[in-house]
Amino acid sequence: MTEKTRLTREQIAQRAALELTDGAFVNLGWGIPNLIADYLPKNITVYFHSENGILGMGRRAKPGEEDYDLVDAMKVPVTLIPGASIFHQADAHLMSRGGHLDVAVLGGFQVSEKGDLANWKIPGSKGSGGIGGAMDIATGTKKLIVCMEHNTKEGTPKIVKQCSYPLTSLECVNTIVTDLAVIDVTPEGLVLREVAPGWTPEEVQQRTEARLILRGDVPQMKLA
Amino acid sequence: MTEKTRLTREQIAQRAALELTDGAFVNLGWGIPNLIADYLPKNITVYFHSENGILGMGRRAKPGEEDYDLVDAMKVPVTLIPGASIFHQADAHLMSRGGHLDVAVLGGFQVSEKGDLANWKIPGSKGSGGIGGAMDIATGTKKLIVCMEHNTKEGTPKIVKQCSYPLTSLECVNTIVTDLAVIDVTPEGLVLREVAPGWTPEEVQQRTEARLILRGDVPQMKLA
Amino acid sequence: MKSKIVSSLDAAVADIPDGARIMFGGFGGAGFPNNLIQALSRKGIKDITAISNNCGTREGELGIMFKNGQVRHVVCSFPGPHANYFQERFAKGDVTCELVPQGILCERMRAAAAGIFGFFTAVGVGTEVAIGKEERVIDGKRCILESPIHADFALIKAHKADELGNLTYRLAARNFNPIMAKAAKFTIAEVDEIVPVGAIPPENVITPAIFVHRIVQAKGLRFQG
Amino acid sequence: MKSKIVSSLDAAVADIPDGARIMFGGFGGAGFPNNLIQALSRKGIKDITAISNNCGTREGELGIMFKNGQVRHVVCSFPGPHANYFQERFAKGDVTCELVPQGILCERMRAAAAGIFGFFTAVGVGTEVAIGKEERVIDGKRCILESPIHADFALIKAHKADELGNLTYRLAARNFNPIMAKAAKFTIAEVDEIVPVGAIPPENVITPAIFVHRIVQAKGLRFQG
Repeated sequence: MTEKTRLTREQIAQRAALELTDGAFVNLGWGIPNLIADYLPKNITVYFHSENGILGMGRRAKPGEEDYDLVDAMKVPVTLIPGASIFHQADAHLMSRGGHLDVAVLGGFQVSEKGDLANWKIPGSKGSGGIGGAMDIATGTKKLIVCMEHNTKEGTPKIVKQCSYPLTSLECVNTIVTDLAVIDVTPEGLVLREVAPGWTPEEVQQRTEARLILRGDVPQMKLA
Repeated sequence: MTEKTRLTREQIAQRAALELTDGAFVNLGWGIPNLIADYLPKNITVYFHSENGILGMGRRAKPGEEDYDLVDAMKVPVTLIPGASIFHQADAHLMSRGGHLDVAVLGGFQVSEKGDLANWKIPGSKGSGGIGGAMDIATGTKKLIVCMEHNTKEGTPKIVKQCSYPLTSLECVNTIVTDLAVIDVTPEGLVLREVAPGWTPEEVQQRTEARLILRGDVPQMKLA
Repeated sequence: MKSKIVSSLDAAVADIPDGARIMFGGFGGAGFPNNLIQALSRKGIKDITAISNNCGTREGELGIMFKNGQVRHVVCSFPGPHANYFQERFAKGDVTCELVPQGILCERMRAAAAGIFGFFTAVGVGTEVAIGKEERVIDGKRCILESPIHADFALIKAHKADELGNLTYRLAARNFNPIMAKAAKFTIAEVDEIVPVGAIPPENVITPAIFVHRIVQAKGLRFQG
Repeated sequence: MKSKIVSSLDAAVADIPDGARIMFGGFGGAGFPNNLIQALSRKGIKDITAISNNCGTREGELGIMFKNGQVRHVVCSFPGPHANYFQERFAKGDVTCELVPQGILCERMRAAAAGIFGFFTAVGVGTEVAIGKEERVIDGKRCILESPIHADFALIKAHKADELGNLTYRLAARNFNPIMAKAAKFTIAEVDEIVPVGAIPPENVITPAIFVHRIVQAKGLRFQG
């Protein structure tokens, strides 16, 4: 059976960008979230936080412009926007853990129906693994958005009743943006807010282990 | 009975100043300790810490030179020496509580034979009382010197078996400098290191509730 | 983006409700948000909990709030030798007071700022401060458990602000202000000067804009002790 | 006063003994004390515990220490995609590793610096990080008890130092360095430039001299990831 077209990683980022509001302080994680900065709505200003001690990160440095003392958490040379500030890593995580960041967007391996997130380790993987800043950021940020593919390459649902992967943080996710849907985590459960163009809520539910709540008509995902 | 002459407050400060070593980071409390800066040995440099966020406090400001944004913990306008630094109050107390200060010199109401200090509240006194920075400084500093009169105005010993005044910190005092003696707190008990000119160890013991240990001849207090 | 700058002191404190928990910066006459305190008192606020190192210098600093009976509870380290209005209210039982060692006061506020739900310290062990607190020996040292101090608002004094809310402080007027800015849910800064965005070098920002929610420019007001 | 400046990298690390617990600054290729690490490895140190955000970039940064088998235990948050020498040693069992969430790694070091004997946090609750740790509910939130991380030495990278040991950092090369300087018993800073005492304005000092015990000037050495 040929599947319908899903959104690209860039389109997931594009949709997630619309969740950001003017003046927000935002941390973007590895993977799809890191693409979001390119798709910000034109009429808003967002202040990007990097856990190595930057608030007000700008675009990536152009060739020849790189300063390797000014890198983001992925080691990429970046720039600063006017009004940026620099601080040490403990203050950077005081911001994340202490509830000062408005939004964080992280990648995910699994999200549970309660909003538990697993995003740092694949069971059975070799080596030491690595946690990084995700646990602090996921636990403390006011609004946590997870961007990921809706299913693994093998078709297994990543939105599950209970995470089987090693956990990052409990009951932390507010919104999930995938290549099939936008889903909100609510006290009642997972609410299907939007579906990808060409997909029905039923088709999305079939590819989701956790039960999705429908509240009236479910519109198509906005992309700009 | 007329008592022999005791040291003045200035002389207590003068003697305590000799306990400071070159390059030391030092906090001086209210009262006699605050006089010490005037009696520093000429050949050493000491970096004075103030709990409101100054390292490298210099002399008091001269008339006309006062900047009321640059005050010590007693609200007195001061100056900075070259190499001074400014930080917030939490870092100032990270220095005290975290064991970074080499020496603190505080005033005292009572010191026990175990080195417990009581210096913030007189029992039965009216009003709320006030703790200030003394508990953090007394608990964390590497070497704590207490400067005080050996006896109250009524003649009651202030160096006691057990403090009856509200405590500041337990087992924190290393050395006591009074108008009669220099005394070290050791695991064995209080060791009488020096006596004021004209006083005998026996006379000092008579004015001390805790037992003083004598180790050989007890020399006179050095004053310069 | 919505500007954080408001044009009057009265507007800056207009939405602080009766009963609020409020942190006030300042130490030793320096770094007090005196103009904001005056405005807060003027608006007739009632029943606040004040978290502050001290309790005013006669009518100055927090003194006016005690004179006018606007404070119900104080968390402080050292009321101060000239806090006569506080002491009068305290003697009458109008105001209750929790005395906290100064560094622990900073640290408990920082804990609130940093998402720390409690910490063990040796400071205060065996003293009045330890009464009612959990005690345990850690690493051979007697420790007590201290809790975070949260607040609804912080009123602070800074030197320069840019329009985003990045702040610098003058000399020892820094004191409690950066910690309170981080610890409170909503921080209002009284500043000497507002500078263009970008005028404060990023490495010299002391309080990043994320911690500052409202800014008002005011001419310095200082009370001598 | 005795100068804190030493003239060679080898002299700067000469007295660090085998088995020492050592913090290493740096994050994302910036702010690593690479020259000090090279000197430490060159002297043939053994059996150290390394506290560092990551575990090297091939031979660069901490990589050389793992290549040469000089590390026995690591406390880190993210070994990193190019920490191949660490992973080889880890697979063989030559190196043990405690993974700590990055912010908690900072906070546990800060606790050591600040005389905090333990703290409760919600970070890590219900995850592998919580295994073996005391858990309790505070203020309605599940928390675990974290302990301070102490060290004998910190090797850090700063930009400018004066002769007393006051430090500044360049941009995001600041990262872990100021926290480690505070947390370790003895801090050795590799710096780009040594300036006269008084050349760093007091308000712009990031690490006050009290936290710095030895300084060595070294030409930047950077390893690309």
